[in-house]
Amino acid sequence: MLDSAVVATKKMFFREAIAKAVREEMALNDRIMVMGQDVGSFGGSYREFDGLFGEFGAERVRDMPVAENASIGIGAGAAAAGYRPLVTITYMDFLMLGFDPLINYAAKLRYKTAGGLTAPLVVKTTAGAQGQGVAHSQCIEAWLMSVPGLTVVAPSTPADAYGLMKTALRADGPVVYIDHKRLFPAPGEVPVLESLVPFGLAAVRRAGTDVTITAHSFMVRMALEAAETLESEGISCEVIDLRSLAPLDMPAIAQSVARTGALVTLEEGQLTSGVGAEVAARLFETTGHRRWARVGALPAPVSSNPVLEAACVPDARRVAEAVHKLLAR
Amino acid sequence: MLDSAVVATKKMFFREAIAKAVREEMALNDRIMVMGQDVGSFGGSYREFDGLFGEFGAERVRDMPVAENASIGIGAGAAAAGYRPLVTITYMDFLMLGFDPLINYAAKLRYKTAGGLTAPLVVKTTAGAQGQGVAHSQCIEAWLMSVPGLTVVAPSTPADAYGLMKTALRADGPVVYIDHKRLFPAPGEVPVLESLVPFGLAAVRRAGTDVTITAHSFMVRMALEAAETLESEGISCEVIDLRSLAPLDMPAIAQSVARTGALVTLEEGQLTSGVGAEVAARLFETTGHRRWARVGALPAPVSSNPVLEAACVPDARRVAEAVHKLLAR
Amino acid sequence: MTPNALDMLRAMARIRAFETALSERKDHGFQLLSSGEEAVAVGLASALTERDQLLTGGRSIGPAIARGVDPRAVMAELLGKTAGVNGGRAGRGHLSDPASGFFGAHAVVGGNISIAAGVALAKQMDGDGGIVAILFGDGACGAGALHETLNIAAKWKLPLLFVCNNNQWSVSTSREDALAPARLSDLGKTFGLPSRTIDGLDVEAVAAALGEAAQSVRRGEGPAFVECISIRLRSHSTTARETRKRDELAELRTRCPIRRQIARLGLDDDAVEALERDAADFAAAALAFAEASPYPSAAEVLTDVG
Amino acid sequence: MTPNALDMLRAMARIRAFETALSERKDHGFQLLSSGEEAVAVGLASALTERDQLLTGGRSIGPAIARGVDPRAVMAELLGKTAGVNGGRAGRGHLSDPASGFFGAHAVVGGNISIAAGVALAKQMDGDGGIVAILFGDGACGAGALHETLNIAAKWKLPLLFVCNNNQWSVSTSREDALAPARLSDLGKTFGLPSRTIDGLDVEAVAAALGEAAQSVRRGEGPAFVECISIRLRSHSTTARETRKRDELAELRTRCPIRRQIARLGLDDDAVEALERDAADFAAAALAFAEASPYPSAAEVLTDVG
Ligand SMILES: Cc1ncc(C[n+]2csc(CCOP(=O)(O)OP(=O)(O)O)c2C)c(N)n1
Ligand SMILES: Cc1ncc(C[n+]2csc(CCOP(=O)(O)OP(=O)(O)O)c2C)c(N)n1
Ligand SMILES: [Mg+2]
Ligand SMILES: [Mg+2]
Repeated sequence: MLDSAVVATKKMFFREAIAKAVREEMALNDRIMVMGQDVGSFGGSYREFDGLFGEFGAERVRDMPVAENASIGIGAGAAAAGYRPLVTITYMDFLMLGFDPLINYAAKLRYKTAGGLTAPLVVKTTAGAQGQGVAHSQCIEAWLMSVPGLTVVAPSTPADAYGLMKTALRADGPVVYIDHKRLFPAPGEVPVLESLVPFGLAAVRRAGTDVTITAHSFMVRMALEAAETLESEGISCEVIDLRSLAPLDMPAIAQSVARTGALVTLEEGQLTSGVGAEVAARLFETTGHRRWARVGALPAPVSSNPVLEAACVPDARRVAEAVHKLLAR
Repeated sequence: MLDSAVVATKKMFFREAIAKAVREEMALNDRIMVMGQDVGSFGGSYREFDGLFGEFGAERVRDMPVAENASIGIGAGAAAAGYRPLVTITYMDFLMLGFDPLINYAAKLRYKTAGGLTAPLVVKTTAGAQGQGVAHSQCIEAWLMSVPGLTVVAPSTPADAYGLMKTALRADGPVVYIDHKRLFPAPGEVPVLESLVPFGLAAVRRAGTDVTITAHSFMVRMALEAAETLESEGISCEVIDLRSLAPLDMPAIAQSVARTGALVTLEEGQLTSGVGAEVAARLFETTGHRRWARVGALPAPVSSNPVLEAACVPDARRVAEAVHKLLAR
Repeated sequence: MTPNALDMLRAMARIRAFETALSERKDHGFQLLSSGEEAVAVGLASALTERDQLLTGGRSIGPAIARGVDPRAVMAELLGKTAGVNGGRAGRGHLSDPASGFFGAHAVVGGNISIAAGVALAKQMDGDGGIVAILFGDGACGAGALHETLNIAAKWKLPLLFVCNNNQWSVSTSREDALAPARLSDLGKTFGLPSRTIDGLDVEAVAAALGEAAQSVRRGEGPAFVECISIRLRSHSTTARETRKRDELAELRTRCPIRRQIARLGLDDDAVEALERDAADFAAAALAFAEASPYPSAAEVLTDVG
Repeated sequence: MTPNALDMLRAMARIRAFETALSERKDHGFQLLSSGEEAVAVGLASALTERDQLLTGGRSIGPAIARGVDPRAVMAELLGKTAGVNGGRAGRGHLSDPASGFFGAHAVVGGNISIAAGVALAKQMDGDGGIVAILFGDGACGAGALHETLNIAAKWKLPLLFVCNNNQWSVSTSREDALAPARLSDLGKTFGLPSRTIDGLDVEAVAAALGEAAQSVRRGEGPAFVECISIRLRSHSTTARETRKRDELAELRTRCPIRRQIARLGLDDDAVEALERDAADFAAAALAFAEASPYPSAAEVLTDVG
């Protein structure tokens, strides 16, 4: 696992880690191209493609009009025909506009052609709440997890942003790569030399003995914050960063819960038919039942209103509360 | 509950029950209109609107072009402005094309206007596999269940098709009404006099003592078939038809499982973050853990190939197997 | 001087002052302002009556105020306060006040176009003589929702006025780079709509052209399409990077629709000062009102969901 | 007589016979046939070279065969057999054979248009001189995906030939009821594409017009748009209710593109008989091949998922 290897690292921002991965892969493979709104000279909404336009030119780094459906469709078609497009969709809410080509075409292509065609497409999008309101804040990764043929990853650190993007750009089929508005300003250590994070491998971010907390993306930070607080109260939390949602690393979760005997699943999106429900269901299918609590958004849209937004999405306090309640059972 | 009331009934097909509900409601409320592909003189893909065009005219029964996004958007706008459009989307797979207006606008409207505007829109669509292939067979109702502000219903009998459609056409906010390709040829007894099936109420289709099977839509029939077989082997199944997926009738499920002590959740769609995962999660949150197994599609697209389709989606045999296994634990 | 030429100037100046006051606060996260586009909002508002409804994309502050939504309630909304026109929960990009003829903004680019057609369908069935105007940007012209809606609106002869505020940019992407049609109004023409492209910096021209188009819509002749070519004087949002050069921006400022109208009306310094004072007061009053209003309580989070 | 006029007639007759043979079997659920539309498929195929790729909507049997996909593998595919061109899992509306220049059908109306543009982008970047043709119906012209793709294809000058097979119906909805543009080729014109509307019942005219359009695309002049007006002689699908009157259908049959080409070429009875025999043999061979092939095994259900 990345975290345990000894590698030279450099501190960089999430966005820089993404750019580094894309830059390296584009240099290695001239069939990779970046397509999306304002990815060209602007460098992406969060500067996550900074410099690529200058380095690789307008052929391989393409600004697109506001046309999410065709953007993903064109990406899927180019992928099926031998290229490796990275299509960006600014916010995950707008990904819905491209669900048809992504889900009805790209995710089914290998199956319906009996392996004859594949669509090595990466769709990068940004999830989560940060004052952007009801139609720019949603986390719908649980829907994507359920689509056969789709890979779904959601890094929480610059190192994983880097390593998972590199793996995505070498993958065989469509990958949805989800970052988060609140992660872009976060710095972290990123391997200097080329290094990949494989799909389907979770990472233990903090070792603990009393309860296992699973999370992905920005919520990993909330879990770690909660773990910090709880430690001072004598509760030891193990925090698992799922990183890859499809496939899920069930062995890692099972090993942890086997030790702690209690599971809190944490996600920023809706609990209903969410990531946590699936993690728990799969775990209990193999291990039998364990104590479990889930934490996620309240069942309401996420307003841009600072009070209502904060009330809706989970924070460290709610995670800590859930842990308390669960361990008191 | 409908099933226990003594009401005069008449045998009719699923499609006739839908038409009856829409006809009655259109006669009562001149703000209801039907909009969708081939709903006019054609009477709907499954004749589920037969006769309405003749009775109510082209103003209130409108053929639309192949434009799922605008069809739902126009429905949502007209709903917000005081009408009650019933928009049909032929297959649920194409509903994705209208997710933006449905989920990003209609489902959020009441919230973002602090109750000032609502969108009393009904979107009727058809789920499920019947030889139509990878992009015409999906069951994505679990995604919809997770959207705050959306009501989701999926009847399995003509009587419920009738009663739930009537309730939907009187509801305050957006409702997704899901029927199923394989249910249209099914006849059933439907109340002659006006009668509504409220949202959020499940129905016990078969009483039993050993295991509770929850299902919705066409899968209720598979559950009942399995129950029949199992009875001959001395296993008594209680079959609960969820009918309403959002809201879910958790008390009914809890009561049943309290008696049987075992739960099989059955759905035609993907298991991952599915309906069953949610039913179980909510149940166990209040009752503590019970024996549980889930049955759903295998994690693959649904081919139109008869062998592969049958292998992918659940049938009575797989339900019975799951019950056997569960009770053997 | 047309009768309301001065009123329109005053309305533009008020929008400018309102947005400037707003932009100086930081507690709203960010905002999409409309400096350079005031003539479109004000000209469009002049073409609408009480019975009509206006819907817009996310860049909605100017249009809402021009339409007559209480500026105090708009400011409160944008700052997330309970006195906001939607209790502070819609916020930037989503405010609405149908009672004032502003059916609402919707921040999904292109997403409000079909909604507006639905409102127009309701108007048509109501038969009350009202029409609906939908204001969207050049960026939205790349979206399939426009095509689907144009087609249906044309077939159904909906009372819908398509107004494209072509400020020539979608964030950092120029209209030229994004869109192939020679004129964006050609998109309407294809579907048989009366379609024009006009100077969106000339408030009187906008008022005249949209007034005429609104009349044809009101007469039941079906939808019409007007492209107003305008400029965006500020960056995409108050937190977005500006991508244009200084001299380009300086040139743009010489074309400011407010300065242009002042010049046309030949206002003297006193009159300009009075105009600016009125605008500043307008903004200050809105800000004071908004500041006095509390935030909602967290307990509200689950109210009015479904 | 143009050099391949007789070949094109033979190709049309073969498609007709193939689909007729298929329609007489019931074990495929249902099929979307193309009687009346053979001239579009065959004329289009004549405009394409080995390096090109063709993509279509769900009504794809005729185009696939015209393009040169092995008819036996097509039949096997449609009957769900392992010898099918996709092992029997694509089936109706999804078959594909890129090696034969048929990149694939996709049964979501409008859904293959942007995919085709992606394939065209790949061709453009490959620079191998190949082009892509996308065949879609009048119904697909209501979909936003067409608009989004036209715009991007025009801006990027993609080597993409848009071919609208306007058979004047989308299931039971007529082109007139569904679509506002005077000609569907106007949709291409708006984006600056060379755009024409032609008689889609005249195989030689189709071949000529699409040949010319394909040439301009091949020369790197960007996409082109050709609307072919055709007829659908059968109901929407083999199980769909026919909504047109008997006499309307009788009139349509007099315009059959195959009969027309026979008349134009002045074939005598013997030649017609030979034509029909060839077509029947073609269909029978395909059917025999398909029948001999087994269904896949259920164990295959989880292979090639992702
Ligand atoms: C569907 C969708 N895609 C992308 C965005 C991100 N976005 C917000 S505003 C904007 C620019 C739109 O340009 P235009 O329509 O010209 O409006 P303007 O900002 O110029 O007023 C974009 C791309 C969005 N809100 N919705
Ligand atoms: C997005 C979508 N909506 C609806 C359908 C159902 N449908 C299948 S074929 C068809 C007719 C399309 O008409 P047209 O594009 O003219 O093709 P034709 O059937 O005439 O060949 C429709 C509506 C679909 N497959 N996809
Ligand atoms: Mg713009
Ligand atoms: Mg057609």
